[in-house]
Amino acid sequence: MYDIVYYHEAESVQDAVRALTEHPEARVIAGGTDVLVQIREGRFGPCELVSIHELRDELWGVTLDEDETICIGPITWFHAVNTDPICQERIPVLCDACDTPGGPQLRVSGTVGGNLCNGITSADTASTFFAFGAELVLEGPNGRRVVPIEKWYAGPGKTVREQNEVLVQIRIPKSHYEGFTGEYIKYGKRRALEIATMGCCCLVKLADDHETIEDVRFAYGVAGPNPCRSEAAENIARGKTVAEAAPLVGEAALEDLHPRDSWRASKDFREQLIKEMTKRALVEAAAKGGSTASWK
Amino acid sequence: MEMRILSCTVNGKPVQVGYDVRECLLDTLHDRLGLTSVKRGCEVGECGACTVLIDGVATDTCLYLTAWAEGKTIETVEGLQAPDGTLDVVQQAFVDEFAVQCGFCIPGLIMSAEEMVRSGKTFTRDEIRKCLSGHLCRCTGYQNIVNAVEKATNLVNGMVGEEASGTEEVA
Amino acid sequence: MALINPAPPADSLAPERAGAARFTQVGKPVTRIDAVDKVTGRAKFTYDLLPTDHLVAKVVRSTIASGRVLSFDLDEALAEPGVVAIFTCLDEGLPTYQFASPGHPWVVDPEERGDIEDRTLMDSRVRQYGDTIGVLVAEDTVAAERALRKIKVEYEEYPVVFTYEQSQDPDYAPPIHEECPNNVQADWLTEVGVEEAGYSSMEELLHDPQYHSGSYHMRTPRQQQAHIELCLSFCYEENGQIVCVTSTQIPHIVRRVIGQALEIPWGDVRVIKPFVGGGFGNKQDVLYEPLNAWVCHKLGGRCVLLELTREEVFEQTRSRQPKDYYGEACWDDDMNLVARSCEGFSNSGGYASHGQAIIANGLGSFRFMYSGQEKACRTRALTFYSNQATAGAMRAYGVPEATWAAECMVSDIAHDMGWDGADFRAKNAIKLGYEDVTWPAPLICQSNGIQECIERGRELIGWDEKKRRYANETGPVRHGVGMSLLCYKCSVGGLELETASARMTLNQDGSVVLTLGATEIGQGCDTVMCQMCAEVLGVPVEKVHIVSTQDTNISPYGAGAYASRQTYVTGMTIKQVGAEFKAKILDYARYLKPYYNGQDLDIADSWVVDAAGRRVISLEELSTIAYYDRKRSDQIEASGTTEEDVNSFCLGACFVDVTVDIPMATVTVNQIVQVHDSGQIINPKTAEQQVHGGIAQSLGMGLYEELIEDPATGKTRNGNLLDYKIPTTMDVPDLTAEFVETWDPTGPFGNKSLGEPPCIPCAPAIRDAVLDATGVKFYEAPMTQQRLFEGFKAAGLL
Amino acid sequence: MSKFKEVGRPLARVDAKDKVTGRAKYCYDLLPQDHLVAKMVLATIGNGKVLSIDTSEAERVPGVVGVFTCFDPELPKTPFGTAGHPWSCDPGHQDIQDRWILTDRVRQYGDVIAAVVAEDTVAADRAVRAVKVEYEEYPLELTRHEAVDHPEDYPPLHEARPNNIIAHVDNRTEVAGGYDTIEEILEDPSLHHTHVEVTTPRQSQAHIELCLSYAYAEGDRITVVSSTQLPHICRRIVAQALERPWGDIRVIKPYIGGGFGNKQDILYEPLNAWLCEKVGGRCVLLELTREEVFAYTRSRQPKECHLDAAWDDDMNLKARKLEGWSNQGAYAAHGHALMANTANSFRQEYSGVELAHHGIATTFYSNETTAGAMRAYGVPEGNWAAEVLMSDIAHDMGWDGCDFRLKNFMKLGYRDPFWPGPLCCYSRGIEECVAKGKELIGWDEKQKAYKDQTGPIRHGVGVALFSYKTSVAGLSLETSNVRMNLAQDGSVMLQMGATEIGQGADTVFSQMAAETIGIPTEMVHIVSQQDTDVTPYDSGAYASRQSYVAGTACKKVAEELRQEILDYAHFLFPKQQMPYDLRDGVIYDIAGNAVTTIGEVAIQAYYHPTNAKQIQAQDGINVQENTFAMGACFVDLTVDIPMATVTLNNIVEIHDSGTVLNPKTAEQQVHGGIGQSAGMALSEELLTNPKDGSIRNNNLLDYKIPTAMDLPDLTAGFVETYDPTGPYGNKALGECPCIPAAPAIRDAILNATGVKFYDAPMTPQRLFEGFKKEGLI
Repeated sequence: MYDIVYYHEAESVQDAVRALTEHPEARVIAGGTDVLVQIREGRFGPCELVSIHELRDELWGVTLDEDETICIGPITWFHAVNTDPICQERIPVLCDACDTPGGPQLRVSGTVGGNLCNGITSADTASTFFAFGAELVLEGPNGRRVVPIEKWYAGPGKTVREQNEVLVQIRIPKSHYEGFTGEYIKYGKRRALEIATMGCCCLVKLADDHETIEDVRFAYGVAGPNPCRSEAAENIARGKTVAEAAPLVGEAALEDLHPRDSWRASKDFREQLIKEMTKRALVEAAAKGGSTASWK
Repeated sequence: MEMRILSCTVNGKPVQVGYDVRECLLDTLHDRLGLTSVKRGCEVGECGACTVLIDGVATDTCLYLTAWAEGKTIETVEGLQAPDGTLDVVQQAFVDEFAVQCGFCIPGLIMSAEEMVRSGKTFTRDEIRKCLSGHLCRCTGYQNIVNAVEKATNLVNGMVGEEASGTEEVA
Repeated sequence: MALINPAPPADSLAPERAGAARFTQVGKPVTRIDAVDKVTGRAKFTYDLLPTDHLVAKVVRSTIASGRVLSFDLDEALAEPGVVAIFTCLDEGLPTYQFASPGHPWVVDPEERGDIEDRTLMDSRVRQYGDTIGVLVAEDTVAAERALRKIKVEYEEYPVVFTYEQSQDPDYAPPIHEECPNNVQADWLTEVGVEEAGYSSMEELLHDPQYHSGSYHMRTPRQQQAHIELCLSFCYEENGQIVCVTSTQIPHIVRRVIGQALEIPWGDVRVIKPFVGGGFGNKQDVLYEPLNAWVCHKLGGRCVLLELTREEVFEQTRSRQPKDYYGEACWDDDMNLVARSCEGFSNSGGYASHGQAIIANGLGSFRFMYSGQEKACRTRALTFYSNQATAGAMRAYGVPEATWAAECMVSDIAHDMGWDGADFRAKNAIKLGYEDVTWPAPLICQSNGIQECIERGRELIGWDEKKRRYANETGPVRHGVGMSLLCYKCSVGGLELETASARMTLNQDGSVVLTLGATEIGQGCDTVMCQMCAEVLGVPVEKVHIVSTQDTNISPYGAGAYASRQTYVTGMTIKQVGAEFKAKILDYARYLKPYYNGQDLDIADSWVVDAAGRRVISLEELSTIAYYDRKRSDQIEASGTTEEDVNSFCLGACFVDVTVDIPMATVTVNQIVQVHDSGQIINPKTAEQQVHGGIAQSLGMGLYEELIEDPATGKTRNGNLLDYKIPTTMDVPDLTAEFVETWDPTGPFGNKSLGEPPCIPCAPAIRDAVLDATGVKFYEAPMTQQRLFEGFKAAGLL
Repeated sequence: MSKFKEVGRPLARVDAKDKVTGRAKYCYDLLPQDHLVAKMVLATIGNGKVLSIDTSEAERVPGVVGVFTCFDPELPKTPFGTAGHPWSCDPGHQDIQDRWILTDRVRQYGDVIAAVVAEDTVAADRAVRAVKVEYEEYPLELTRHEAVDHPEDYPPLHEARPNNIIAHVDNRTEVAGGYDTIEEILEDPSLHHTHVEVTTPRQSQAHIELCLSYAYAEGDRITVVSSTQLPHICRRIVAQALERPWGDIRVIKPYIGGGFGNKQDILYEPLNAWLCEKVGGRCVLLELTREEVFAYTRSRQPKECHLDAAWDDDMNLKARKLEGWSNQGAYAAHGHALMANTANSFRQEYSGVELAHHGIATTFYSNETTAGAMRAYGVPEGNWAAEVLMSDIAHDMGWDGCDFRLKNFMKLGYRDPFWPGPLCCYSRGIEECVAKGKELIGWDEKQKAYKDQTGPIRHGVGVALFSYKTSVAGLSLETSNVRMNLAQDGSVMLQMGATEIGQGADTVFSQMAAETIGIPTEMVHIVSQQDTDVTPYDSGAYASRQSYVAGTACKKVAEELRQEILDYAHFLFPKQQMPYDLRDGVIYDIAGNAVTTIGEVAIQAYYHPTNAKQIQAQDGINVQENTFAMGACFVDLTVDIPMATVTLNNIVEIHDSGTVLNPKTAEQQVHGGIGQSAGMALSEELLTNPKDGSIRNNNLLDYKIPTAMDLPDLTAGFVETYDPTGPYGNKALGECPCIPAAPAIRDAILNATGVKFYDAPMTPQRLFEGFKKEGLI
């Protein structure tokens, strides 16, 4: 049993915001795969919960705005995003990222919104959302506000979301994805039930020759306290062909990224992974855009 | 913490059961409904031993608050046998393929396999391994478990590449 | 409680008796080993072990008493939400094996089989009201009850056979069982001593003008065991077996009968018997376990509970057979009974169950008990089928009824002749050395304390003083004292197979695990078995741990709890297996201490001692080494089966003091004293428990208890605890139980039986006291207010 | 083998149906609804002393029934040992008794200093957090050097062993070949030499069922229902810990969800029983969390071995030396027995031609968490050492790994020089195992195909052999008792003291009994659950002993029962000619005519009017001889050098376990063992935090056991020799499969990359470092 002293099953987002405001200690729970684990660890002591688990009408599913912005409901399961036709057609790399957390059962409990709200650097979808420059819509007592993902994180496990705010939508504008192909590589010590030792997402837009890089984004998880991009790598790659860029991007990325030693992996090992994964992610992403370059 | 009443369908029968709001579905199914096949192995969604079908989807019940089960349809291995006692195709395959050793992870694995069989899809061995990758087993090296699930899915949905033969057998 | 010194063959017993004094464990008022668990609620009964996830089964019952099921309409019932399945007697492929339900050891030779195999799981031929015509399984009891009510049945009805006369009229109704055209299960005539007495016939003797004579008609009721735990079982499949957990007195027999009824190998059945909330013979019958096991199997081994309601327990399990007795007797002027005759008619209802065995058993005691001076005796035992509810075994197995008959006669004679009832009974009571000539194997009175029982009871109740005081009372409220004797065999040894098995295992700490086929059903069996085991082994009783639950996969074979047989028969097994076990221990002691090779060793107070009583090695040290010795590691264990064909009689006398309010037709029992000769008493406190409980049951039979059926429909009228009156705390006075400890040479520890006898004599003693108080003779038990009123009215007292 | 009818049948497991229907009941499934829960208060320092415990706040938590501390006056004072070994009445041979139910001397992080009993887990957890503890801290002694050069000014972990050394054993074989000392050989310039240092990890058994038990009083006795491999030993140790007569304790073992040696130790059953006593016999559940199971039960001892070897040009090992250290942690548990097994197996496996051997083995206490038994009991570590050595030599000399290993492998008739009783190689199918394995993996083709690879992605094949003794016969007590009852239908109720822990024991015992009695296995009903009140004595499931030792007992009792049956048959039908025979449930006379059936005999015996008896047999045996199982593992894998990852493509493992009792259940054992060995090779390792001695990765996410995606298809094969000492020619199998895969993987990585790894597991971090060092990255 979980040490829960207050539990409210919200009937609407507004109802949730109200309950959160009335209970300043209360936490939002959606899929439960993070919050319940933390409660069990006794991290919050006796805990107050406001559940948005059942708010499917308001917070579930993927839709396309008239301006073709992709709108993802935050309580949508990883698995549901992975199998969603809109995502599969327009942002398949996010589907790949959503196919990596935990195991199949976790992917039908864990939600993409939770993956962002937990503020964890190793969150599998975070780096991909980061690469896409997702916009996060929060609703609070004073209405809604939109936070670009670059401004979302506030240190390890922290975000700018207020206690009584609920993430109600994840938006990816057309310009952020149109013409890009992508690759997400999760590096783990085994092939399932794993948290990333290193995660790297590359989005690339190729010129008509299918080799010249018009635009590129590299985003990483576990390369720092929060998910982040490497502009150095992006800058060095832009304008070059994939084959030219491939050997260079890894080293370049290290200019921006400063992984630390930990018992999970050493600094130099992480740097090796960044180098190798940056290169491979670029080549694989480009391959989906028609490039024939190889990383070998 | 106060008690509440859960109304849902368990193994085909409508159930109303009182529960403590602090409970997860694992507690309620095992301790209150006596469905002892729902096993506790980690409590944090890592081992898969507590997997049941919720509205047809294989889910870890240790990370699933009982409150969320309101109105849902839940299935455990206790509900798989036919009234005349015939084992379900997956259960039979697990017996025939010697997939069972200590047996503690088996009910959860069977429910995941059940979802696969009902999907009507066909599966390669690698796909099977991925579908089962949310279950840890320490006895079998997964070899015979993969064999059993392959046998059951092939039996019902046909081999990879074949036309699926439908899911009547398990419907 | 002085030891009695009976006449020869007693002398041969002298050394043994001396042995009695040396008992250290037997005879001690050891606290019941199950007491703590029972006061803390930890003791688990059948329902306490039921898995939460289970289905419930309900029996589909006929709503007529006799006829045939033509068709079922199940559509509505099956449509009821929560219904899992309905099976009926018209289904194809039902097991057809006809089985017998009573708890008797199996007899392999069909020729020798006494029990009538007249049942199947379900039958379209309805033989009693509520007969099993189907079984329904549902998710819960409400769904089951709803669906039950929606089952429609079409019958062909036959006239209800209620009385013996109806059963004998071929034009009245078709036979209840084809195999038994005249509806008579058995009709045995037993006559002894007529020729020896020099008469050509019993009639001649009974009507010899030199004697006084009389004739009598007595009736005894359909009494119900009314144990507080209902009849229930649940079944599930495990490891390829059908497991049946049931509240029964006879787990090994239940296993056999399930195997037979389902036509499967007996080894495929596993029966587990937890603590039992009373049985009193009702659970010496295999009731619904086979049906339960069968539906479980039909549902693929899912756990199915079959629990009867209280009403079903009253109406659809077992009860004492209602009986009619026609007695005749002649006696002389010197208080000698010369001859007696008794014809008994027993109504066993729709099925035989224990059938003839019960009335035959009772009439045996009729003969033994007053054989003291008697020249000749004749008994006729007849058991017939009717459409009444099926009767079966109840505590003391026919003897309370026959004793009622015998005592009514003795009581009348003493009263009419103006003799002292105690003197008269004492003079005619069974004598030491009495041998019953009708018994297949020797059935001899090996020890006899009846005279001492009578003396002691007389004294305790203040017989002589009260007789004087209550003489010539007049007025509406009068007092009386009365008495009755009892005589009961110690088992069925000599008549049927008497076998028991035991296993003893030595623990590392020198304590012993005792596993038996004998069952604890509340009578205290586990406690006295531990005492006997401790006695044989020379360890304190605390060092014996008994396994109370029987599990036929594990427990040694034993027929179970009935016939007051367990301390007598299983006791002997414990004695023999114990001796073998002890020998193995001493043998290991000699291995450890070779110095003692060839010397006598013994065990005393958990120590191995030499002939001089000097301590050699403690049992604890010995057993620890035995487990872990590198050269000769040995978990010391002994087990075995013994067989008994000897038998003996336990005896006793009951005295009561009553007040009768004639105008109000009520009897108040003021005091009851009951003194037993059960040989050596294994545990005086648990023995006392048995006597107390038995008295109350007999008191109930004497005054209140009787199941009543509607002659037209065969439906029971009072099948609940309100209308069926068992005594409450306010209906039972303070009870005095005492023992006269003889030494019986056939008993393992000089003991005889005790479980059932206490429920025999109280009812007739009350009858005797009412006669003493009012001069009115009652012949029909129970003496309800209605009957008392009618009796007093007929006698002109009202 | 054809000579058997029931033994060798690929019979479905007797427990399979119950386990797929969810009917099989495990410990928690039997728990009475009305129970209390216990939670342990664990020390949050790694070394020191509890000065005081303030429970006042904890006791005020609603729902708390009691808080009991290491200062409780009623706490039993007698120290007890926890190892699942048979008791020895000789104090000299008893396991070290160095534990208490609760302790104020903290020897490891998580030592149990108090316990809470409450109405539910939430209340219990709250109370545990509310307990305030004051410590005096001592410096941590985690590593060998810290522990062995123990600072004088602090008390040692255990007063009895001031230098923290649990045991130090130095074994030198006699020296052959004209040398005087092994040193001469190891320094002989005419030979090749090497010195390597290898380590093996603290591997966790990681059974899926947690460690749990519950206890309640029955009468004046305490019943403990526990998920244990050895109920009878559990009973003994609970009694010793509670200072009660052993008979006062009753232990019941239901189905268990894996043990792998962790449940060959008595864990918290004594605490559980004591707490039950403290609350007046009410039912108390003590279920560990997964984190507690990882950190505070048992694990493989981390071991370090320094190896020297000398060999000639003709593939002959001349001498080997092993100096090994085992970090046992805070309490002795199985103590030196494991390290001894490591050194012994290292010696035994390649004893074939070497002239001398020197083994030095040390087990020491430290403040690390207590280690204990894990499947194969020290041998995977010794095998890692032995095979790493063989692998390096073969690679450096350019020899075929199989040829080199076979030439030096233990010979038929080998007898271990140090084993008190006969421990001999009575049967030997290693050549056949290697031949079969080479063929199945495609050894020769792949050796060619994988030559001279370049580039980031490379492939390799590897091999490792192993040998494993059967049971502990000859060293310590091997006894087992069995009971059989004949039911009225002629079926047999079989009661083994030996336990089913998932390995399939119940199934093969049923087959053995059927084989010897002469009935089909379907007529044997085994009682799976052990209950020390009714179950014959047996020490339980460990040392791959049961099919060998309990199997011998089963055979003996089956013979006795068979004789009882035939005697009774002759009593019933005396006319026909003796001796009678029993086959397929039918009794035949000497002329081969059917006399009667076992069912007829059984029912007559039960109800015979003059000679009624329940035919049964119960007996025990002592086994004194011991033999070796052996086998070979072959691995094909792919290495991604820049990403420092290994992908297993194919694993083939061939065993000589003598007669295979049930080919299908045997196969199950091999599959599972390979999975565990692969885990030890690549990912499994409990990591101790040097700051406080706590375990860093105490959960199934951070402790990496293989998932279905991490293992390839596995091939198990058997070479059936007939061992003269096995009841049916069978030898050990249960533990063997988790021995050779790890070194075979190591050998394959060497084959693929030319890089030698000495530390298991070969995690990506270690692979990275290795490749970097060799300039591949």
